[in-house]
Amino acid sequence: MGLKRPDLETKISNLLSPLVVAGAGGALVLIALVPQLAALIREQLQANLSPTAAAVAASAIGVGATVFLVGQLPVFLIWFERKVAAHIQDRLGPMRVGWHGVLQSFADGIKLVFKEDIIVNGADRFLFKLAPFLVLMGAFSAFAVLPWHTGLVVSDLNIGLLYVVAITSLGSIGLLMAGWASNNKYALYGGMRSAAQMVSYEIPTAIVILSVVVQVGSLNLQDVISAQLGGFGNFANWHIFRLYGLNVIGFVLFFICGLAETNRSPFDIPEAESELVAGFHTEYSGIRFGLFFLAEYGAMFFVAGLTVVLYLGGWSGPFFEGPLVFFIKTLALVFVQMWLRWTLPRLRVDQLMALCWKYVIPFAFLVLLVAALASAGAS
Amino acid sequence: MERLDTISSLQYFVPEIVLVFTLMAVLVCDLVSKNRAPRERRLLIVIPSLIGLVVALSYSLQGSEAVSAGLFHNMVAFDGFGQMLRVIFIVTSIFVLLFTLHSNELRLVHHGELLVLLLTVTVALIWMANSINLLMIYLALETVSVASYVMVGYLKTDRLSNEASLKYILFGAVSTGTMLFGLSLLYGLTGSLDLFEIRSALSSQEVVASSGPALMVILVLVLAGIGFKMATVPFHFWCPDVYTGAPTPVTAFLSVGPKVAGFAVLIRFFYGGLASPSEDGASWAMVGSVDWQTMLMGISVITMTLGNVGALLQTNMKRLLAYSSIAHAGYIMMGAVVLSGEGIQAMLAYMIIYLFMNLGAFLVVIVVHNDVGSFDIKDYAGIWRRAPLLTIGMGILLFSLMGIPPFAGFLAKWYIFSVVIDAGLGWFAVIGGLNSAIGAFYYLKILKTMFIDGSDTPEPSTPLALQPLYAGLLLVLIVPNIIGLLLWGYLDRVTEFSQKLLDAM
Amino acid sequence: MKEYFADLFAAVTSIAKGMGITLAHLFTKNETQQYLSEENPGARWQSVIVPEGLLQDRSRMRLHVKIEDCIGCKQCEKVCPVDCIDITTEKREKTDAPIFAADGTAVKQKVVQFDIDMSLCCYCSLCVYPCPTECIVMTPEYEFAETVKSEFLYRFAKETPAPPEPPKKETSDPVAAGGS
Amino acid sequence: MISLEHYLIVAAALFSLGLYGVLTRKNAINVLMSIELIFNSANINLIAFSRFVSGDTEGQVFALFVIVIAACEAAVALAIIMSLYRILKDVSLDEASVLKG
Amino acid sequence: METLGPQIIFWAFAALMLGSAFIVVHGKNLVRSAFSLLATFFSAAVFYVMLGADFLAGVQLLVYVGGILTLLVFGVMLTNRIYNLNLETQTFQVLPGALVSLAVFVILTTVVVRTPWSQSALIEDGPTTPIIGRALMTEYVLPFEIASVLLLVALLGAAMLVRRRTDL
Amino acid sequence: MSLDAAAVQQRIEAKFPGKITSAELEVTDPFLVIDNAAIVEVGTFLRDEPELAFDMLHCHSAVDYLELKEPEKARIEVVLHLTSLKHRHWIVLKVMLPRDNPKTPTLENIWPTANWHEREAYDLFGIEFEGHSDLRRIFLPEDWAGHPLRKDWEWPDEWHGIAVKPDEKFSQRAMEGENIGVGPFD
Amino acid sequence: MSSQTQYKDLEPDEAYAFKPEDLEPDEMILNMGPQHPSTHGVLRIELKTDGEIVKDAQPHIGYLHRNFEKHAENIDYQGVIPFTDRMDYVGSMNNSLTYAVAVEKLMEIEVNERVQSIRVITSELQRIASHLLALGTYGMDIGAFTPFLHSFREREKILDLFEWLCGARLLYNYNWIGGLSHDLPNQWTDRAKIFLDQFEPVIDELDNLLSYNKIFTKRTADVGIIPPERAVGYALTGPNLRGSGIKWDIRKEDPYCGYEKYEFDVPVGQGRYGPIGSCWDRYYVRVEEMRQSVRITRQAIEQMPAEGDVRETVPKRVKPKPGEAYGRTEAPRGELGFYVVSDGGLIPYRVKGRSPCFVAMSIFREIAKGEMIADMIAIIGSLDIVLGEIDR
Repeated sequence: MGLKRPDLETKISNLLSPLVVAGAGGALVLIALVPQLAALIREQLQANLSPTAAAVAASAIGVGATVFLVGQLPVFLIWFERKVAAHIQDRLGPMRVGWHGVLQSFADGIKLVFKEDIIVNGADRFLFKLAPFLVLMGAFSAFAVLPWHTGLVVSDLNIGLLYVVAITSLGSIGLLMAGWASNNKYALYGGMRSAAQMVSYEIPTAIVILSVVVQVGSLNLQDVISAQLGGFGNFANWHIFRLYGLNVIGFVLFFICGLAETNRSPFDIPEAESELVAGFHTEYSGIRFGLFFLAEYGAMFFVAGLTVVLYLGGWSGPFFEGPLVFFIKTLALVFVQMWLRWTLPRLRVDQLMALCWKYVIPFAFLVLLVAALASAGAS
Repeated sequence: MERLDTISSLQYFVPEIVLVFTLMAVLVCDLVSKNRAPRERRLLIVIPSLIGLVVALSYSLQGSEAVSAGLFHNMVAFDGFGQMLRVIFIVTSIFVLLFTLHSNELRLVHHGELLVLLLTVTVALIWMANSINLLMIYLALETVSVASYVMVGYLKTDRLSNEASLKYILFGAVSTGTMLFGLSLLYGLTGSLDLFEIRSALSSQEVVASSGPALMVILVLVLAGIGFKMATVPFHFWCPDVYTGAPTPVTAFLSVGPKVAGFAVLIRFFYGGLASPSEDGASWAMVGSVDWQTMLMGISVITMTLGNVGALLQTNMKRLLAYSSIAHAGYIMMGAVVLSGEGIQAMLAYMIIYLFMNLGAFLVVIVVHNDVGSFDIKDYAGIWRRAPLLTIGMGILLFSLMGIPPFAGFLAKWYIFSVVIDAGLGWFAVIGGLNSAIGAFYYLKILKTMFIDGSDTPEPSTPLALQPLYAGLLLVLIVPNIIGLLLWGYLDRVTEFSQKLLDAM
Repeated sequence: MKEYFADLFAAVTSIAKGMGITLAHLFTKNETQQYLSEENPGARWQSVIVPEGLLQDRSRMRLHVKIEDCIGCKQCEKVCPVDCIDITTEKREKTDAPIFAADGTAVKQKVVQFDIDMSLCCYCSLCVYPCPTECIVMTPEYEFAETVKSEFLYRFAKETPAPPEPPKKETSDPVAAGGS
Repeated sequence: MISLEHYLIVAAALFSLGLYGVLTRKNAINVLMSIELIFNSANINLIAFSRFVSGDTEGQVFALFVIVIAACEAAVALAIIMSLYRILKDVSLDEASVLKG
Repeated sequence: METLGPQIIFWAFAALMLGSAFIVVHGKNLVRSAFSLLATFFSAAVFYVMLGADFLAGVQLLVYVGGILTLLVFGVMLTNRIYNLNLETQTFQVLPGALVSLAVFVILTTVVVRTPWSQSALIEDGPTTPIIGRALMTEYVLPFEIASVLLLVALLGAAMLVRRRTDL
Repeated sequence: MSLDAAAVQQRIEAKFPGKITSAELEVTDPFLVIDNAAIVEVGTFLRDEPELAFDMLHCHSAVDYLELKEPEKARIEVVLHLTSLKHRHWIVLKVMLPRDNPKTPTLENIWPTANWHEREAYDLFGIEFEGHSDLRRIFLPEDWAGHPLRKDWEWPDEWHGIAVKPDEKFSQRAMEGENIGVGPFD
Repeated sequence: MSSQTQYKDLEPDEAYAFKPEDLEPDEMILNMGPQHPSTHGVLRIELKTDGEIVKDAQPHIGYLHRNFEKHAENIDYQGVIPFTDRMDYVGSMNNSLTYAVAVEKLMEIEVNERVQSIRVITSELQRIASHLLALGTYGMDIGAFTPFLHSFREREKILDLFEWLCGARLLYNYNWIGGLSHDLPNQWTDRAKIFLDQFEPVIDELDNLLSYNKIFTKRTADVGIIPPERAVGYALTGPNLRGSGIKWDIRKEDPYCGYEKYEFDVPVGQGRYGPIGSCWDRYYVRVEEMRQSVRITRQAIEQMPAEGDVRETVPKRVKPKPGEAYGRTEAPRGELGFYVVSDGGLIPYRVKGRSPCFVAMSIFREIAKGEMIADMIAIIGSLDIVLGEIDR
């Protein structure tokens, strides 16, 4: 009695899962060693190429590495989230594919790639196809300014924070586009809601970022971190401990805004599955749906990373410092995002706006005011 | 002209500051009185705005003698001309504020918002009229525009009002966009945004030699924006539609405020940036290589002719007054082409008198509409029997608009024509006179309707409902028209102020 | 104003409480089991409440007919609320050797057709109670998914004695089976 | 090398396209989009001049204000269009024709 | 190499900008027009970067893409119900309009090419944010304040206009 | 102060004499049969009279009596189960309607819950409720033929190409070699 | 026979209650369901929306209609019970109990005390299971997924108990006319007590996780308010009626199965976070009812006679004399009633099921107007409907 277990799959997963686990460990080591590697590569390039070509090659390598990392992260994060959710809910979660399901995301990815790509009748085919890429672009191009270590950033823009605020709005246009192009009312509602939500939460986001900018005096993310280095145990100078503790409020506000900007629960009304079926990606299937997924998890990681940069000292830490510290801090915040998602119900649209206007913005202004006064007093 | 920094500018800036604070206060009053009775609420809104306007008016009347300064790092000018305009705008605003109180058209649901918009336009008009920087000109002009777009669309359930507003904003945005493009080219040509620096850049020989076509294009583009505000041909298309669709008090305001400010910008831009004053300051000479005087003259002639001819065909009172205001814009512009201090004085005088007669005419329109519920000239029949005094008042206003001798309108026209003739442009004055003659037809047509038509109907007539406030306002508006000659004394004051303008430039 | 901060406080505390609960659950034992795994080879649900082995005592899953015990009384066919049982009988010839069911009842009818359409069955087990020889029973077997609907037609009547377990039909071709 | 004229010609082309849109499109929102094109062309001009001619950030500041004004104007215009749409159920400019000039 | 890169970028984005602008003004589908504005705005931002105005580029993206474009798309969607997908708008006066704008383009181009712009100064490439910030707080403080009044009024007016009909 | 059926009957009789056509008080659930024309007045009275206060219509059923043997007794009964939350008593009312063209006034203005119940009765029995605000079919498609809970209702053959009549048994069809597949693999 | 095919072809938009041409410019028709994640089955609701505001809502039911009542007219009395199970498929124990009570009333059968106690125990456990499902899915509708799985974890335990008892997990066919299909297995009551002991703290945990959560109260406390008089007028029963503050419980008012022997309270809506009769009140009445059910179950287990034949009074053939009876019980969703008419034959002449969800759904249109789209979900969830019972 009973069904036979699928042997081939078992074999494959048994073979691959150690590889993946080892790969993950290797990736961590690699992340820890990135500064040295980067220095090495830069040296080699400068030795062998003309300065311009070296610069181009260096930035190409930087972009490539970031894209690779950012492309792989969601795969891990999806598995991670599923495990976290499952354990919070006393379940096991994915267990089949590989050791504790580590290969699940890969299997799902393969499935998504090979799934039939359905475009509904009456959809605006061009925009329908374009939208996921736009969303993905909005989420991933923000990584260009995320600093992993001193000088270890794809593009060291001096308007980094402005760039971050500006580029994320591409995503909202993408969501609107997806919502409209689907020719589905639920999708339209989802797109509209997400755009409204992102637009209104951009205000407190910008204000909170501004409060940090006022304290640092620069829009550059490297400068933001270097302002937090040093101090007792290399963590006393983190912004979260400064400004008479008001930055804790700023930190919480920024975290809330980050949740709202990435459409994460409890602010996931654009894709509220109990109301809008799936919101803006109702009609998407196959790899296009997968792109939305990648974008969501990429954005999650980015928002967490930005929070770490702004408030938790970036790569600096009490005992160690470097990209690994940054990565671990960011992962911890990502975990908090997941933890919140699996605890809280969803807000309603008007409550979401009320929260923004009645609570978040006044407090953001408070923080900004105090920060401005404090820095005016200091200078 | 003295260039002042921010702090030292503030003392010359009191009326504007008062107005800005008033508008914020009105906004707050409107919000906190949300749950009160409508009457009480209206008092809470109207009284602070009136107080603010009156305070601002008193400050602007005081004036600081013999100072001519570029405030805020040469952003706005402070001089006699500007102070005079301040007074005009604030007085207009006070009148219009009082107009709104009993108009049946405005259902006064968002009265607070309307007053905030009115105050904003008032203060922005002052900024606009005094700007001596391209950025300021554009910014103030847009502030006036944006607020007046909303004012035109104030009756949001009314189709006409909405259409007027849409037309206004599309025309406005296109013409200001065009103007902006011109301004950007001007900035490129001269490398500066400051009008005086532009003048000096344009005066240099090499620029004059090479920049002819460029400057021509720039002037055409810039005139689009200014012309839109002045409602001169060929940027007058919006004017009849918007005047008809907008609520009448707003129309009254638009026919005076932005138009006057448009002329002020015209003078600031051309006299300040594109002409250099003579030694004694009484006349100007054009700089650059474009004969903009002829250009303005042409515009003036076409404007007044088209305005008058257009008005002949109208059956709607507001529309007729719109065309009439286009024609008056043409007359006013006559003063701008002569390139002399006299011309500016004549314009100012015309504008002041125009304020009274035009606002008066629109007030009569409001009063009649409150009772009759129509803007059609046909429906003015028999007003004479119902309200003889009102009809007589309207007659005085119309005669004044026509330019018939005993009334102030004649004075204004005479002054401006004489200035033109003095400048040796007799044929120009003749065209103006001919136009006045055409204008008399349609004004007389209204009078005929009011006095004669419908007087043979047998029904007993009920007296026209006339609110005491409006009666008083009408009196205040008509009296200056009758005693126009007495205004001479005030015109001296105008002369005095404009002398300061000449000093400045 | 007081309400504003009270709201804020309530929000923060209630969310913190909820997060505490979920965090605690993150580290508690899982309640679910791996379906079809090494630890659970029979795919049997290990209940935390019911003692082991007792859960399936009365399970009402797949129907099974011990056809050799059937006396063709058609009680089950009559009582079935969804008419999923189809029985045809022929009178046994007097000359045939007497057959007895397991409990000793004499089989007087020859069951030539005993079909149960498991896709219609509502698992109410009403057919089980009236059976005089207890030949129709519900087994704890629940994994009998098929991809073709006609596979759910279980034909129990056999010329030859059916093998005791499993009670699956011999052939998947219903036409061939119908010919018998 | 890209010179000032390159930018100016692109801006002029953008301006002409905007003008073309204003002249030919019937839909009010489409006209609004064309107006945004005009604003953008002016901004390119301003910034190009700011870099090549004046050598300071005056032009950039002007462009900044232009962006602000464009935002205000778009908001108000859309509000008016929405308000009119409620009455007309259509936003084509031909429909808005009770007022015939 | 040093000059080729910017040239390629310039021409690519000029083509993108004008092409998308052409779709904006001549597209049949209103929503596509709105979305193709995205490309126009984006390429304008690229131009700003090339012109050394990095702050302006950021603001362009932030305000135009995040604000105005979203607003426009909202407007398009709200005024065209989704079940009425035929968003085709008839064009009129195409030929005269085309001729006029072509003439304008020719005139402007001629003027631009013929005029000797006094290309005296090239600003140094560097962060413009502090300079603009300082300018806004000193020289341009009055426009800055006026802009805030303008924003307030625009917000107020827009809110008043779109509020529900029921409260009037 | 609960009242039994007899007391209720007495009060109705006092108010509307002759409107109770018959009453059965000795059975499990005693019921009163009300004249069809008077049901609205009686209902209003039952709800509004403070002593009775039947404020809840908790069940509304219809029964079709075909009575093939005695065709003159054929009827459709509308059965109302009323409860008073205040006095905690309950009563059954019946209304007799003719089988052909049954019509009765609607009760939705007395008890709003009757709205859907009456739609159900209309759908399944074809009773027409006069004055009902929204008398449409509620369970069945708008274009279904007949009213299924009538005793003489017959299955239609098909509905928009879908065979709805109970077919011959599935086993027989399968036996005839038909491959009745489900799922993606057929 | 082929004469009855006279259906007319409907225009596609005849299926819509709202016509596109009647809409205001801002309005839009949104078709929610029949396939929608939170309509709790195949419910279709047509919404006339203005942005996020719902101007009007028209529910369409019948997608799950099987005409149970027609079935019942063709099967013998005992055979109806599997069909009643399928009405409210998450509260089957109570359905079959109600039908059994109705037929027993018709046949005047008195069941013995052990049967009564077991019926009370099973129906109260079923009530807990049903409420757990209702609360869990309600949390999920509002957006919290974890409470759903936590409550399903507990529900599984009850289903385990039931499977042990009668072999099925969902559709039990356990209550028979005049008795039960099985007696309790050995140790069953002990295990049930173990379950109850560990279940009570879980309710508190659920409260802290969901009920008192600020977001949850904000979402539900001012939404879908049913004033008491409307609730009575629409004949709401069960938690929906009690949520509006009216103390009405069939177990107290018209006791069956010996409920009068047990001590328990009837929780009613208090309006703790907003107006009385809101979604939160209805939700919280269910939470409180679970506590009361635990109490009742404990008492029933205590008082249950150790001996007794559960099939003592099961009639050999169910053939009531002509007559009619209306039997009702307090099902998890409210007053469930069966109106059974017998003509003296072996099959019922007419069985009418009075389903609480059908009645609850009929008030939906009235309370939905003016709320937001997200509130539709909250309202449907708080009414706790089961489409199997609405459509029957």
